[in-house]
Amino acid sequence: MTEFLFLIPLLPLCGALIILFAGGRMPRRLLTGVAIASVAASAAVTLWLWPLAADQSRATLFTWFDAGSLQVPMELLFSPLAACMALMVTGVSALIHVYAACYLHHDPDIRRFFMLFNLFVFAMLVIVLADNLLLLFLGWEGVGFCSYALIGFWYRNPVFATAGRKAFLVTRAADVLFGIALLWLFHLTGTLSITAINLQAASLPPASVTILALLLLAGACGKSAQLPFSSWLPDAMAGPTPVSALIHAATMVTAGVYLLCRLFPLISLSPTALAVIGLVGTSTAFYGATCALVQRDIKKVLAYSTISQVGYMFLAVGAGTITGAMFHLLTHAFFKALLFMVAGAVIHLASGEQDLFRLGRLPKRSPMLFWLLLAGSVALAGVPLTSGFFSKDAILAACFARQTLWWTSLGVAGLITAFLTALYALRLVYLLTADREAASGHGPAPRGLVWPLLPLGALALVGGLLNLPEVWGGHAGLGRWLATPSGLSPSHGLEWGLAFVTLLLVAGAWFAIRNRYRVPTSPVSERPCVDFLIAGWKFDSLIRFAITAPFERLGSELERSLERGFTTSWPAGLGRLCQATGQKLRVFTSGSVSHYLVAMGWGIILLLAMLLFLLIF
Amino acid sequence: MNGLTNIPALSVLLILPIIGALACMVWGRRASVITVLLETTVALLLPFRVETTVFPWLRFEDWGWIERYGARLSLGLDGLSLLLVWLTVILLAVAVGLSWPRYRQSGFYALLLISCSGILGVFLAQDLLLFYVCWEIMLLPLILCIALWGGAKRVEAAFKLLLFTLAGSLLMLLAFLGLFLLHGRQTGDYSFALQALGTTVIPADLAPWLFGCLALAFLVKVPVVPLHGWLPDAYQEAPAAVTLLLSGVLAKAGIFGLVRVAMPLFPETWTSFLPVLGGVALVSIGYGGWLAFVQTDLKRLVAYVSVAHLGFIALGVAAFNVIALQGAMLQLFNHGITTAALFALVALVERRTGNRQLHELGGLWSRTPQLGALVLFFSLAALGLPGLNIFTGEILILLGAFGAHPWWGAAGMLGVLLAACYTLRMVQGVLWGSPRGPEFMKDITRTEALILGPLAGLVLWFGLYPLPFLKLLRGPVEQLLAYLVTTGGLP
Amino acid sequence: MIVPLGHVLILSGLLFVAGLLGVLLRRNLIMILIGVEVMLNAVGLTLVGASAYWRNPEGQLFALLLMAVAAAEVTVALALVVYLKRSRSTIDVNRFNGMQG
Amino acid sequence: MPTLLFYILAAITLLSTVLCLTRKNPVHAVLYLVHALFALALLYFLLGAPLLAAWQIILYAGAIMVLFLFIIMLVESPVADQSSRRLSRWLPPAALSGSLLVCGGALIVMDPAATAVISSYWLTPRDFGCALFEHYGLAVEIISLILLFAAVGAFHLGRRYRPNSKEDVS
Repeated sequence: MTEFLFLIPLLPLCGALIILFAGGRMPRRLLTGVAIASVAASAAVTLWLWPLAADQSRATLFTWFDAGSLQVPMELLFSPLAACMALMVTGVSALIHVYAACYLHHDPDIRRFFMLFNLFVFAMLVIVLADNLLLLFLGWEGVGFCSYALIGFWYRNPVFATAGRKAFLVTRAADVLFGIALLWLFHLTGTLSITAINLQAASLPPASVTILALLLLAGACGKSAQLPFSSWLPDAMAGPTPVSALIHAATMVTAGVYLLCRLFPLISLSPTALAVIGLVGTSTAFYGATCALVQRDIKKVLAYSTISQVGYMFLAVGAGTITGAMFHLLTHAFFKALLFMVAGAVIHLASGEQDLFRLGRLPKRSPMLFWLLLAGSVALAGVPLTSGFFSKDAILAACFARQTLWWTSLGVAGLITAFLTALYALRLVYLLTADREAASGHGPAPRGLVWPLLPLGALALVGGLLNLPEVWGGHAGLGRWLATPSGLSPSHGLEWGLAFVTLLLVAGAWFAIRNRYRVPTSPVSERPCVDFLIAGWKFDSLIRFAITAPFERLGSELERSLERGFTTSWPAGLGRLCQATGQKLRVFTSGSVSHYLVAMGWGIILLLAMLLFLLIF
Repeated sequence: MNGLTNIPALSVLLILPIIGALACMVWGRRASVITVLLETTVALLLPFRVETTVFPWLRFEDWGWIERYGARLSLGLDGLSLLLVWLTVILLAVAVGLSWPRYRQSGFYALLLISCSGILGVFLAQDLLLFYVCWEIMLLPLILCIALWGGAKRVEAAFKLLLFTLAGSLLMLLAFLGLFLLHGRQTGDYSFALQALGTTVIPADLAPWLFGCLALAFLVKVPVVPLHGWLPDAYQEAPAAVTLLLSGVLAKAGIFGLVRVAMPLFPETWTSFLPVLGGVALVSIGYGGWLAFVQTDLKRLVAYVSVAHLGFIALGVAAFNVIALQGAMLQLFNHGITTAALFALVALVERRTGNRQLHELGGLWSRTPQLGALVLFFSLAALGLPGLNIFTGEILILLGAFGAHPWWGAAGMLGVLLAACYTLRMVQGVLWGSPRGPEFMKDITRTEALILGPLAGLVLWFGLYPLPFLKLLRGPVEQLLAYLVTTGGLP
Repeated sequence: MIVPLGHVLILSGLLFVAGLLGVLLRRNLIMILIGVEVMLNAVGLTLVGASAYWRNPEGQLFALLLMAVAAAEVTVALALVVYLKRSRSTIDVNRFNGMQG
Repeated sequence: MPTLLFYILAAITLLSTVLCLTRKNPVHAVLYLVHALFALALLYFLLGAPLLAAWQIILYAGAIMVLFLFIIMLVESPVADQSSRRLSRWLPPAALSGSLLVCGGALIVMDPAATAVISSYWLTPRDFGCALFEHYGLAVEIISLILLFAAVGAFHLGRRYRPNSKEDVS
């Protein structure tokens, strides 16, 4: 039965291929039907094969590479971790596919969209299920390409295309480091199988492990938009909203976290690396939250929020709680996908207006959407008893449970970030409900844009049940199922205290936001501090100034001076030198007979003199 | 059937294009199509009935030639040369198909065919004199093609190419003659056979010079970076078919020569040469990639892309272990297919828009989506997307290079990032943005689909299931390594 | 027993130099040709003298061959003079510079 | 006696040569040259080459010089050969000839053979003919071919000049 595992990724691939080759002759409904059905079937197969996950099933299709000591089989590993992730990916994808079918109803290029969308699901599932790092890399780059092509889906606008290119290049830069880690791992262990590497990890030299873990962290940071590589995600919002929901909120950006979870046995051997991971996660979470606070574009708020929330997941990995990371990954997938799709619907209603200060009156225009927005926002804000509350608290509790200065301070920073999160989540709600002259739009939200959100709304609210801590009377189901490290278990007192603090923070945030945004306001006047935050701490300008601009300028200079000026032109220069020498030598061919005769005479004398010389000596 | 299998297929393979060229002159260019079809058939049938008595070869043919100097027409086919023969034949078909609507003179096709015969000779020759003769036959017709049918600055470009390659091949002849005389003096057996000359004891003060001559000749042809002065102009000015053959096959002849001629003849010098080759390869990757990034002419851009990719192949050769070598040898084929497709696409884009300047192109996708999809597909292959063919070779090369020298592997990885930079810049310049150029453009025609479709198929095949070809290469690669070990070149 | 060989050689040397000076200094093509004839004759004298010194007929034989070559040379050269006179209407060598590079 | 004769003839040869080369009028020059050639013919005789002497007179002084005269008449432009008096024009040839003389003289003086006194080596026409045709048959053939080519060339060059023809190598 294990061979059926291949159905999970291959079904979406088949969907993509059918759309690619036959999509041109299909009616639109059939085309979208194929796209949705292939992903839904994949989700169904995942559920059907669920029992296989308990005993770490594997399946091998064929050998991809076989060169020297390198063996790369096309091998899938269906572990509990992978099963959870696969179910989330296929499930959320299926819902977003339904949403997208409605959202892009009028787009002429729907065939390309669904081809790429299905292809993306395939590549994502390859990441999730691959047991070999090279196969994982196939999916890794595959999602990168799909993300690139979908961000630039409306390619006629060069800005969108550039955003796609930026996303690809930034993640690729991080992939270089990931790739080096991959080469190194093969060099050290002689294999690229994740299982085998994890088994051998303990025997590797500790210094190498630290560097390897940092390289892997860099790769994960690229895909997950963590700090040095975070600047592509806000730009990626240029893509259609379903793309943002699926790729840039629920699935692809969490691939980095997933990678670290898969390789946790290796990474956990290096405390230094774990500390760095925690630091990166916390600082990114704080960075994203501060930026999200002031954004005016509704999608950018969500983009920075995603950066921030994925930062929490990194913090969880650093704190050693894979369960916590996965828990937050899942709940985040639910509420962030939900929020993005609500935002898409809102934008749709306002005929494409994305400025928060020109939107409003949501409860009157579409009450259903308002309730969904509220569900997503409270989960994001971590209001107690919602899914976000439980997952975030689990992470913070794991930090505090470590009881060292480093982790405690990271935990405190996480708490501050949680306060900021509540601030911007509630700000979003208030701004969208504000009673102001909003951009006009057409009719009520189509049903196709609303009903796929209902399951997600429900999950956002009660998703916490997946891994309800024992303090709250749960059984930590997710943790048991995954059987992964959950870090040090916190004391009950710590958990209660944390819940209390969170409650206080959320309440405080609510008061603050209510005071500020209860009456419709205009955007804050242009202040340098706000500008700085809106521009994402001006990282883009910094990178342009320090890296890309010098790269381009030096390249042009190289082309102009070295390449055109020397490397490709010296043969011509040689020719010119010969010509010039010839010009100089022309003088000697005067054409006058007497000159030649004189020259001849001197020649004779020279010969005679030589003869004389030889005779004398 | 038995009579049929006894046909000396390799000799037929070499003679056929020459007969075809003559037929072109008599019956016009149609003869070239028939020749290409016949040639393809013979090439595809090559691996069948593969038992030979001569050890490492799948096939071996030997005819007398100039007995007085011990030169023979000996041809040997093994896994590596089989792959390259296939590549040559495929690209010849692509070149002819691509030129068909553009060039009507039968002379053009005749020259292409003659050059093809030379190329095949280079890949098959087991006799150095034959190798040298084929080397010249391979080049001169293409130079003529550039000079006669090239772009605006064609004569200058052709001259430059002529000077560079002539200098290279004369150095090569010098090295061959030196070896011939040395070997003759030592053993009294004056012979040009590659196998015999490999046993020559070369004085330590002479070996670096002879090897240097040979290596220079091959590296100019590849070319690696300090020696690439001829490349941008030649590629830019040449007709698409010629560019395609130059970058797709002739460049491979350089690498092939390094591995199959220079290495066996000078095993001891070879090992001390490898670090140099590695350095040069890394410079090629970086420099080629960087310059590709700033090019404005589409064809020139692809030319520099080719330099960068060839740098990867050279890196694989420099690492010289099983994985890297298998990757490099496979990459010879992969790069040939991809770069040929890219040059062909550049030609198709230019025929439609009448333009090759990146800043004057754009929005091609909205006018000709199928052509756009092909451009995107092959660009992704060039970018090294896993699952497509270039990645297959690149990752093997990098894994091997990291095993040899970790820094090489790490630096090579940076080249992969560069590849993304220049490829995406090209894709954006050509495909995205608002449409420009003529209002009406024809999308891919049936002939063009017939040319590019199989290439796309090969890209996928080599990306996803390269196993049969890796197995094909394993024998030759292991033999190369074993040779180097037994001759004392490698510890 | 007539003269030392050296004197014969000195005589021919003087004749040769005189001819050479004529060739170098005159501008009239015919005068230059005359100078060449003088030089040729100087060489002839050397050959005959050497023949006497070595008691060997070959010197004289070569003097004969020299005469024949001189005849051929004069034939062509004079034809050229006529040709040049017709085409350029001058035989002043300084006016001929068609070979100037 | 023959010794004295040698010096007298040598003096005559030198004198008439110098006179020949310094004449402005080519006709005069040719006549002086004929004079010199006669003297040279006598010198040949003195050194034991009667046949050569005869040919010198018949061929050189006779045929060739007549050819010169014809051509001079034909060209009929006794160029006023204004040999310039400037030193710069005279200096290089003078230096040339001077060095030539010095070199040649030195060679002659240093050669011990130069002091050896020679007597005439009498070669009868019969001996001459035997020597020539026994060993130098090929050379005679080659020389005759050269003469033939010269004749053909002269004939070609001497054709009537047509201003519009392409033969005008200007």
